[in-house]
Amino acid sequence: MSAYAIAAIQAIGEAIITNKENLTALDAAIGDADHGINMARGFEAVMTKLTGLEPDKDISFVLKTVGMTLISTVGGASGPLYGTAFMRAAAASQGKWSLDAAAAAQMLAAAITGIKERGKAQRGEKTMLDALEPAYEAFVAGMEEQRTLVECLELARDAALQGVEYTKTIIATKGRASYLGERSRGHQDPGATSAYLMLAALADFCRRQEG
Amino acid sequence: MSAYAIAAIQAIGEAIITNKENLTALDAAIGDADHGINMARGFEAVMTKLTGLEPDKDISFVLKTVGMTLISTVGGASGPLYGTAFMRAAAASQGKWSLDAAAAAQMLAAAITGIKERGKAQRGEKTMLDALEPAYEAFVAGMEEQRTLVECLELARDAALQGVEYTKTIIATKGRASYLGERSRGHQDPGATSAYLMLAALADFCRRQEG
Amino acid sequence: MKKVINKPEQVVEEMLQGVVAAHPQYVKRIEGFNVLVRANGPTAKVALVSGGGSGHEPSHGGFVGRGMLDGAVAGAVFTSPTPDQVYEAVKAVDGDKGVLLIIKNYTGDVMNFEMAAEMAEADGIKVDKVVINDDVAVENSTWTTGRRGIAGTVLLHKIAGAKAETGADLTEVKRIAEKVIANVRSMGMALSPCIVPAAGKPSFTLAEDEMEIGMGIHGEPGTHRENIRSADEIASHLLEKIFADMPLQQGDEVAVLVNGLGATPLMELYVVNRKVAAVLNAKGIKTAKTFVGNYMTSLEMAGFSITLLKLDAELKALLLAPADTPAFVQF
Amino acid sequence: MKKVINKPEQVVEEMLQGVVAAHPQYVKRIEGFNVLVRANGPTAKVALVSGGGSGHEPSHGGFVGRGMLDGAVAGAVFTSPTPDQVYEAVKAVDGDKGVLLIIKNYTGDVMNFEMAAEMAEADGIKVDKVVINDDVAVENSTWTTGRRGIAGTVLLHKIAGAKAETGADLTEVKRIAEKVIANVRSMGMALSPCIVPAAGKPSFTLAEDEMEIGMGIHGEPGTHRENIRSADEIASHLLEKIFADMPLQQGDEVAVLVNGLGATPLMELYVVNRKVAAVLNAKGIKTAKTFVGNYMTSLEMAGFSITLLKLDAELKALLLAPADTPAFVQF
Ligand SMILES: Nc1ncnc2c1ncn2[C@@H]1O[C@H](COP(=O)(O)OP(=O)(O)O)[C@@H](O)[C@H]1O
Ligand SMILES: Nc1ncnc2c1ncn2[C@@H]1O[C@H](COP(=O)(O)OP(=O)(O)O)[C@@H](O)[C@H]1O
Ligand SMILES: [Mg+2]
Ligand SMILES: [Mg+2]
Ligand SMILES: [Mg+2]
Ligand SMILES: [Mg+2]
Repeated sequence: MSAYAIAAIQAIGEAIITNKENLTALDAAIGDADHGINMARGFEAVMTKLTGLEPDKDISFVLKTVGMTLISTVGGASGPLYGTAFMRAAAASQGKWSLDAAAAAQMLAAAITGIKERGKAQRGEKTMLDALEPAYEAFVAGMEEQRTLVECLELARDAALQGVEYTKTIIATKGRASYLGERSRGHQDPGATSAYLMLAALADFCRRQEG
Repeated sequence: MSAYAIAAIQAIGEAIITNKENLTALDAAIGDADHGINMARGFEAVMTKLTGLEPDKDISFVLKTVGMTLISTVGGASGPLYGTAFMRAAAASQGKWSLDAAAAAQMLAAAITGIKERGKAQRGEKTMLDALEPAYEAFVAGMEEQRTLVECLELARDAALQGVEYTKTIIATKGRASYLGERSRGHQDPGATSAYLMLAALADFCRRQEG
Repeated sequence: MKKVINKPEQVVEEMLQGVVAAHPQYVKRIEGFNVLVRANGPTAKVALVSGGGSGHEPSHGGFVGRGMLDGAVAGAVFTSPTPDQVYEAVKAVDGDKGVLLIIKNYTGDVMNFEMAAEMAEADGIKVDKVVINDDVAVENSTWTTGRRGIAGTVLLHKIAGAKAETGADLTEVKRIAEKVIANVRSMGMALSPCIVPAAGKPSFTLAEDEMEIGMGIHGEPGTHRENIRSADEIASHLLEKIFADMPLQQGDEVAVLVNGLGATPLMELYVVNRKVAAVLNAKGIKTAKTFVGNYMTSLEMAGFSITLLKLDAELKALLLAPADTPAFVQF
Repeated sequence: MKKVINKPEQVVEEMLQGVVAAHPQYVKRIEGFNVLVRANGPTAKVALVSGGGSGHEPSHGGFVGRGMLDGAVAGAVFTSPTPDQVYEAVKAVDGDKGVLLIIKNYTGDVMNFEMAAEMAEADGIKVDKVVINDDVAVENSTWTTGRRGIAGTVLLHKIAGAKAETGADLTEVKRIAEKVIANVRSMGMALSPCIVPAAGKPSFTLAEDEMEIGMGIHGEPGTHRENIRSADEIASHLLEKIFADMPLQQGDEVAVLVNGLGATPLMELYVVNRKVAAVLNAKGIKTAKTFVGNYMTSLEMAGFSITLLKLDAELKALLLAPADTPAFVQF
């Protein structure tokens, strides 16, 4: 049933909304000061949408709802990117009512592919991909070591955080921060940060569910 | 010859130009922050005009030049008013090459009448008239006591200063400050101040010439 | 002082050069004077001359053209132009049917324009004048100087200009202008001051949470200060002041001008207009035409004014007539 | 935050209501969407849809009307609109001859508009797109995102709009649009930041003596900061950057747009235009038409941009063709 998935998304949404000003401040430094506002607007809409959702839906349905809502409420660059990511994760989880590490890895891979197709960016261009790709690799590495889903998520989260740190050292060649050239160096990418926050919220949520 | 008159006007001009910011600040409080700028622009033009003047002109000619120059360079309310004042003083001094107290009194009276006709204001409305009318009365009173021209001018100057002080106590009912109503009280009138400055410069100039 | 200028003393001169360079099809300059006249003038009709201090752009030079003004005189920033300048304008635009001076009601403007009129009349030119005083912030009864002329002047230019274009004589054009003046009311507010280039600093300051109600367009203080309120509350307050002075009945028809003072984004002016439209609708007052934008500015002051012009059939037709000027084009 | 608004979250909604209330003869709103379309649309011609984040007013809603756009989509302030909004606009304006999307080159705008195009194409609507990237501040070769689209977009709307009005087909309108894009260059500067209502504070600060060169229209930092220089020096510098990217020869003909970012007085824009005209004259470059004013703003940012569009006979005729929209009227 979808209650678990909905609760997970709610945890993610809360993390984003809590960090609204923080994300906006990061975007002010190298972008146009709206990333937190955009993402918070999107997740507020998501929370409202999920509240009304029938509990008899699979994970895929929940994620598709999230993706469509983000696409139609976030706008900017992050809206289509995160929206596409959730839509692809939805497609990769059709008929699933619970998740194991393998399924989660597939979904994450699908999401990342979606972002790359939509945004035509690569790792190393100072975007959300610099958090997400290392996170995926860490997740898979954990899986190969037979770790639990929660452990894999925590490894992914830690790798994402390192990715966020890494974005401070490089210059942007995609997105609005690319206009800054050299001046973008030294600043942390807002989209990488929101990606990390989502993974961290998800890992925390799953850990709490376990404990 | 006109050298004396020209020098007197130059003394007046210097006083105005020196007080440009001061007069503008007074106008900022209850008007539109341009009185010093207007008057300084006018007297800079006057100084340039007078430099080129033939020395074989009477006082009237000098004053007419001043009046016309002020009219065509000052603008605002003070331009037509002071311009008219000098034009009327010029008319009252035709053929004069030097001044005595009686002639000066006539010129001052003519100037004040000109201001009143042009601006349709009365004493007590928080304008230059609140400096000029008391000055004229003090001048005439001095004359009746057989004072010298310089002494009369000094009496006039002191009365003008009192008049300036008086403008702080009343509300404006003419000019731009009248829009302020009650809020104009407590502020010193810029036009009354420039009128005082001119009289003071003239008195000082004449005193210096004597000494 | 953050301004894109060269020298403060040169700003009016250079602005005029920039206007002529931008709009040669509309305006030309009278050599040696701060006067813009129609590129194809004078025309064989009553000519309209307005002007005032600079810093209110596009007023008034931006309204020189077919269906509006024939000449505009630019004084120093916020300082009324001198009589000799106005006189040149009158001479240049006179097409033998006479010249109407449109004067905003400020002591300086009235005196300087009147002196110019005297000079032109001495040359045998037929000159008449109207003085517009649409600002209800300043109460007419109390202050003998009377109200100021502010943004309503633009609607006056439009309607008197359209009338002149019909070939009406000076008396008729003046009658229409007086009718506009009798039926137009404005009131404004400011959020922040502006800086006169030659002064180099703002003529007043407002705290971060303050606004000035009844602000003039020259940085003259308004009627009072208060804490910033919502756009709807401010708009309602300004409208109430206007209604108090010019009662409007259900079924009356008006033109609306929501005028930006310079630094207020169009976005905010439209938010204001939403409320203006709602209030007028609720009262059953019809709106024939709405203008939203920077028409009578005060350099980079933040703030706006609302103008209502009560229309009859005659005024409405003239308001809706075509105009073609740098800053006001209407089919 | 000194703004004449009600609630930050409501500002786009209320602005749109204010626009429709002001200009019912020009635009109507698609119920439930932040989309303005022509009051009398759809028309039997290729339809043009543009849009982007709000805060650039009068762009783009102010350019909906005869001879320019058919629809404009308003995103949140400085945030590109979502695909569903653009999709609604496309559906509403399509008159069976297809729809051209005019997209400013920002990652978000491009992605959202492309997603909308996919949705509309799935409905069988003929959709094509052009992406304008006129800002020479951002060097195309170095940054893979490419240049931004800024004020040149307005000239694109004008010319593509005029072409569509001739009854040309989608391929032809797109060809003209691409020609404009190939020949238009802009560069801007800022003196002061602006405040996004929802953020409540400026996204950057500039010292009292600083300016930002190559500023974007969303408060994105520019290429560098330096001390404020004179209007002439700034104008020359921006022009040099444009010439470096688009060499112009003696005898070439251009259109000029001196665009205010919001809080810069028209007076200053004209002072800038004086220098622009002088530089072009000195180079023997002809100016077919000059526009000076606030066309593509950045809320209450102080600053301006200069746009040059190199014309041939075809572009010139379309540029000079009539247009009738809330913010751009031309006989
Ligand atoms: N092409 C891209 N691919 C992946 N992520 C991107 C791309 N462009 C931008 N981003 C991400 O989007 C973030 C900015 O999102 P946001 O501020 O919401 O949108 P906008 O830049 O339109 O204002 C950046 O920090 C970056 O991580
Ligand atoms: N009607 C009037 N009669 C006499 N003096 C006046 C009148 N109106 C204004 N003034 C004087 O003019 C001064 C303001 O001059 P100025 O600032 O140069 O003109 P403006 O008010 O047009 O900006 C006032 O301080 C006042 O003394
Ligand atoms: Mg952003
Ligand atoms: Mg003054
Ligand atoms: Mg003045
Ligand atoms: Mg954005």
